[in-house]
Amino acid sequence: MKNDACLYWQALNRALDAELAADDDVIVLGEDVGLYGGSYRVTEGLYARYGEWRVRDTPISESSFTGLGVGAALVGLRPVVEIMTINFALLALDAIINMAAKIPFMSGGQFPMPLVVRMPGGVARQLAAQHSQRLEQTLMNVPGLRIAVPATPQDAWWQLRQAIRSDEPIVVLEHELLYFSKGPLDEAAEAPPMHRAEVCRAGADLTIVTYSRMRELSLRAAAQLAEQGISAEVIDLRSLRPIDWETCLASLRKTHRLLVVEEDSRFAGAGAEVVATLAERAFFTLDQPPRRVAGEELPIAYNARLEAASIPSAPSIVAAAREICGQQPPEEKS
Amino acid sequence: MKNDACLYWQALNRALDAELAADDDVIVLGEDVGLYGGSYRVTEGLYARYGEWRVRDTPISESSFTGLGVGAALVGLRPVVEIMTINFALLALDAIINMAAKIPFMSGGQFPMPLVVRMPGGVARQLAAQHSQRLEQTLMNVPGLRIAVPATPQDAWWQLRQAIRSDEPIVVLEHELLYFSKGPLDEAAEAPPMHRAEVCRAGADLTIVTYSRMRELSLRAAAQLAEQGISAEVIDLRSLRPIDWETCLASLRKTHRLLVVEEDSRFAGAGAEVVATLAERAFFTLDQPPRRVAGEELPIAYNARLEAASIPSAPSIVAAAREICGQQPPEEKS
Amino acid sequence: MTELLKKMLRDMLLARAFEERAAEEYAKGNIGGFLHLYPGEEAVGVGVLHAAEPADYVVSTYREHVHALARGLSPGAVMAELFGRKDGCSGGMGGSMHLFDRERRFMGGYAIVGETFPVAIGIAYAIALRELPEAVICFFGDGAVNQGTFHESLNMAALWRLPVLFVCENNHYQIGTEIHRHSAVPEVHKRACAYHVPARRVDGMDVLAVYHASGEALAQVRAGNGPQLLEFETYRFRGHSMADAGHYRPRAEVQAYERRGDPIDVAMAEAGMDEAAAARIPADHVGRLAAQLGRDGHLDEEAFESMKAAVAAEVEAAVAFAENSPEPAMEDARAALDCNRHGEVLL
Amino acid sequence: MTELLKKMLRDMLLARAFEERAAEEYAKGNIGGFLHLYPGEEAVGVGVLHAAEPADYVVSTYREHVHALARGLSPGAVMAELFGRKDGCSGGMGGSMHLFDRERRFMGGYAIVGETFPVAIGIAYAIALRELPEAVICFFGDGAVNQGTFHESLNMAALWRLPVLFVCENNHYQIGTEIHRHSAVPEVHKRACAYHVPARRVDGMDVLAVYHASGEALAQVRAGNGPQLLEFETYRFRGHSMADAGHYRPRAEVQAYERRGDPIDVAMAEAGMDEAAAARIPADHVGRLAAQLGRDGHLDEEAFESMKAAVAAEVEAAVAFAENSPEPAMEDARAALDCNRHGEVLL
Ligand SMILES: Cc1ncc(C[n+]2csc(CCOP(=O)(O)OP(=O)(O)O)c2C)c(N)n1
Ligand SMILES: Cc1ncc(C[n+]2csc(CCOP(=O)(O)OP(=O)(O)O)c2C)c(N)n1
Ligand SMILES: [Mg+2]
Ligand SMILES: [Mg+2]
Repeated sequence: MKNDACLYWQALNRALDAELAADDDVIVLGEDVGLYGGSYRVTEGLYARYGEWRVRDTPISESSFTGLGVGAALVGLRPVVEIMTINFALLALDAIINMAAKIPFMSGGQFPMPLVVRMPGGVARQLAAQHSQRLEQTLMNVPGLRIAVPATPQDAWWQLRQAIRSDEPIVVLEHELLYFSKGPLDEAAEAPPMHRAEVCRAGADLTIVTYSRMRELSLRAAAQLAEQGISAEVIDLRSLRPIDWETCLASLRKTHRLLVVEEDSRFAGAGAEVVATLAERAFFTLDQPPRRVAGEELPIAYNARLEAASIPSAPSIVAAAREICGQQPPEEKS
Repeated sequence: MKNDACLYWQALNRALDAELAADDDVIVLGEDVGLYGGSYRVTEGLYARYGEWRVRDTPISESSFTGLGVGAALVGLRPVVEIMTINFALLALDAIINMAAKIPFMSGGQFPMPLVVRMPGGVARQLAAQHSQRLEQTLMNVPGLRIAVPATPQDAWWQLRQAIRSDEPIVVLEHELLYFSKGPLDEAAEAPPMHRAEVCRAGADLTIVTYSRMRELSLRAAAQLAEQGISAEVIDLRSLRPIDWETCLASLRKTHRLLVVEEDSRFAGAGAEVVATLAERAFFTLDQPPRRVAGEELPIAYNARLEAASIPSAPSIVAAAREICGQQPPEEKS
Repeated sequence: MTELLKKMLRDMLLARAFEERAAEEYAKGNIGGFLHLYPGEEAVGVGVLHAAEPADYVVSTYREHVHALARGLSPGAVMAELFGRKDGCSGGMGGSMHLFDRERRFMGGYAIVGETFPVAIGIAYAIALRELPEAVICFFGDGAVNQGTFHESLNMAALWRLPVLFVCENNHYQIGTEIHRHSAVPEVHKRACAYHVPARRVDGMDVLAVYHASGEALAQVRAGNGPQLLEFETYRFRGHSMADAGHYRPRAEVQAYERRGDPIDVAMAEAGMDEAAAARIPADHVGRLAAQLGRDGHLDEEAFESMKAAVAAEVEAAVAFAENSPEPAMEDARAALDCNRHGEVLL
Repeated sequence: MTELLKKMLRDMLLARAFEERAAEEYAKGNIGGFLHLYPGEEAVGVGVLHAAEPADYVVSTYREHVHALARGLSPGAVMAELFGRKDGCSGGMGGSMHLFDRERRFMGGYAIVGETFPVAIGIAYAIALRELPEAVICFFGDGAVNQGTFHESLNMAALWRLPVLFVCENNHYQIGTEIHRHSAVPEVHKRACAYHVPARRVDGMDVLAVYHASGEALAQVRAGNGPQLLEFETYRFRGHSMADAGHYRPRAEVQAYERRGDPIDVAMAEAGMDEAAAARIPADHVGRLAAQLGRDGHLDEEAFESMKAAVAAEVEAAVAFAENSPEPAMEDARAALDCNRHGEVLL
């Protein structure tokens, strides 16, 4: 198994399998996670292996089956709830925000909440406005939740296993376009702390802070920038609550320039917090105004070109980076 | 009626009354808005005046009666949905985010959406974690929505009427502790644009940007700061989407210092967007790092002292302002 | 009646041809996103919507192409929407799951299961308030019944006697989950007892039965007698969407539905095509047609062939229309978002 | 049985005294937030929870003080929680609406109407998976029935035969909205037909009837025969919460319920206090007690008086305990939030 190349969905599948095998209290539930094997194959094979009580197909009742996970976690099960896509999480937010995140606190610290809520999300392929939700900022503002955003098979493997083993409620945001991306997987490697950001490319001229699918695009942009003589450091946050500020600050002390790349709409998106805290804490370190490359202030259109134009691309990241580094006059108006 | 002093809830009540009288398409619905007269009296008297079809008491079905408002708006009614408190809006977010905000867009611009969703919220008096929700950042990230946050009777009167007359979906966030606050109301005064921020106190040394109930606390803090020789300008945003950046930027060009005061938790709260955009756009104007005074990273405890300690107070605003102005060494760690 | 039957048969043939073509265009990459097709269920949409008046409203799901066509949207406008083009019925913004046509009171396809219920009761609330003799037709699947909004909305509809016809397309599956595995009471119409909503089950493979049941129910609804629910038993011949091969369905089950009859065959039998003529029609997607035909023959072979040809030409033209329609631009997207701002300049 | 009856009568007296005292302390400002009291409904909570085993779980609402007391939480721990103190059963973090006690399997008061359903089926899922002979008791009001989670959760409970006893406290009001104005089918137990969940209506003012019905239902539930629903008809004598004067209720209606009998009177009659003794007991909050008493007299005047005195002393002690308990500090709040971090240091 060591250093297998593997797909992102397979890494998640192996993580679930490993935890289901290791602990009888782990259960998986959601729409079509069982017999059908999961809409993105993540739960493939598990129903046959563990049976319907541990891998449970649910009706279309997001609010209640997520709440079911909360109730089960209160008595020590370790439910992994799959919300088929994050778009349906709007129906389940009471269970996540008002129950899972608050019960341990409201009870004065009496109850465990070993709940994991997994959800595929992001802008994928022409799924249109109702199916292109990005809700990270909604969850980020909730004390009591932790949010993992794995971008590689290796991180998917580590972070999902860590999440299942934690007694705190953890949301795992997976990106629909990453499921069939490939990367190395070393199952035996020692896991970094779940919330440690990763410097996935070292650089000296500017710091690109990003997460999830935008890691890939940012790395692509950094490669192009290198050809143009700009050395970009790329940081994959891997966790959106908490955020590993130290890794970001250390990078800014080298580069003095900050570019945040996020897929959601800029206004009050996840990047707002990144820019705000780093502007507060690295104000005198920064040479240039911080900047965001983000989604447009539009719902996502079905039309493929408009969809693509509504989210960041490697060229838009490159352009913003060049401007920050003074290679082109700023033209943004916002 | 001119320049009556009036309570915040009364201003809202008069606004509803005026619009119900002016337009037969306006309806009001929600739990106990009718016979009972509204839990905060905002709909008092309307049921008797307009009858049950225009002022409709609903079952406890937030998801569906908010969605009912969406459907009714599609065919030209102008529903004002009251969600008894914002805490229950977690059950209605699909209707607000995935329906109201997106249908006009998804339909290619065919349908009106003259929907108003009013909700009381914020930290009030020992209502505990599940009833002390602040969801502004969740709604701010939704293109297609507008958000009004009136802080005075006059603004409540103007903004609610403007919202009802608009064909766009508008969320009106009211603060539970403001309902019984008093202020002048001039019903005949010309209304400012709904989204214009208000400079509610002029000053030269720092700019305090705030909204809703924190306006009152910020003004109190500004008065105390004045006694200590610090001249604070206070801006009440009045709208959280869009935000009136010009008013903020103009102020920063005078003061060169920014303090954002918000009631929600700091991490990824509404203030993150304010700090981020102003750091981007006024980077070279600022003399000092921007700063937030915000709620603690905790659910709200029932205990009264902990509750009070979890949100900003006039003294905590004063302390932060003094630090920014160099009157005390910064001690924040975050 | 004969004319109506012919019209319904024609619409079902169009529906089938449109959907099969959409599948081809999807395979070619001209259509993206999720694509949920309707073959097997044509009798429901066509039967219900022929019983509807122009003043009635229709609220639909993501499996709604045929609802839109039966409601009178042009195949070109629907195909162009699937292609994401500017002349699509939603300007290319909505796609397959979000067809809208305000003029025809086609109030949208909704992609979040369960949304159709509150939208429908909202429109119905407006009708009731205005005291109009109109109805709202609300489509949903067997899986949607387990969403909270079903329950909440039926309660409000019944409580306030709102003019809604709730139409369940019970194709026995919620994607890969069979109805006995998602519903404690798999007879959907029985759920309505919890709200005193009159409800019954009807054969959804028989377009005439669908038509009559809908007509009766809609008359009651428009008369102000409150909501009704109809459960149409049907079956989808394809997978849930283009991404689904449908392996979870036992072969024997699929065969049983095939034996029961393709709804188009049933419609043709009802239209009274004679056996000899029927026998000469090639057994293409229309299936085991010949065996089912009999009786006196209001529709002869020639007429049927020309009907098929017309339908094929219509689909062809729809594709050509879609191909020739321009792509929407970013300004179109912004205009769609801001369509209700009426020139107001925000900050 | 006599001992049980006395115990239930005592718990009802305690419940009444506790709640009336809570109202006083609220008026004095020692209790804040929303305060929802239980007078009038005591027979339900006390009857149901005396039928429960220690291994059963209880999931409750914001009107749950008496559920907590009947479950065995000490009046001191509950009162201290209402005072927001450190020795409160939720450490002062939860308050009146969020009482928790893990040891007694009191799984919380939930303040968002409808949350109790999914929490209950989740616990029941764990019981079923582990094949334990335990049940979950899920309390909810008549208004909660219209929340989507009721429907979603009953379906799942029935589908998977989960061990839940759904207990409706039908006091006929959702704050100011009477049941006929919020529910198309006001007989709550009839809603269960949509999920084939066995259900019936029981007089919720009669503690013995409540006890027997609950005992029978719980035995079925624990035996693995799936969920059951009981609707207890009851009435709250006070407003919805301390903020509500209850003006929306017609005087005649309130009187009718008073005539039907205070549940405490009924319990005393059942406990067999004799008429003469009863007549000498002052008509305080216990109401028209004397008239209802008769029969043979297992409980005499003296015993009753000492029961009342004991209960009053218990409430007094609870208040003293609460007053003497310290306020929690900010570190306590952080510790509560991080109780499941187990020393892991985040960034
Ligand atoms: C709230 C929500 N949950 C899940 C989905 C994913 N999903 C799309 S269609 C579908 C099955 C719906 O089944 P049914 O209602 O029977 O309609 P059918 O597709 O059979 O016509 C599911 C689970 C969704 N779109 N919305
Ligand atoms: C989702 C939600 N909506 C609204 C409220 C406000 N609210 C609190 S109690 C209540 C009435 C509940 O009535 P019922 O279920 O009959 O219980 P009762 O209070 O009568 O015991 C309402 C509307 C809430 N807490 N949660
Ligand atoms: Mg189906
Ligand atoms: Mg009630």
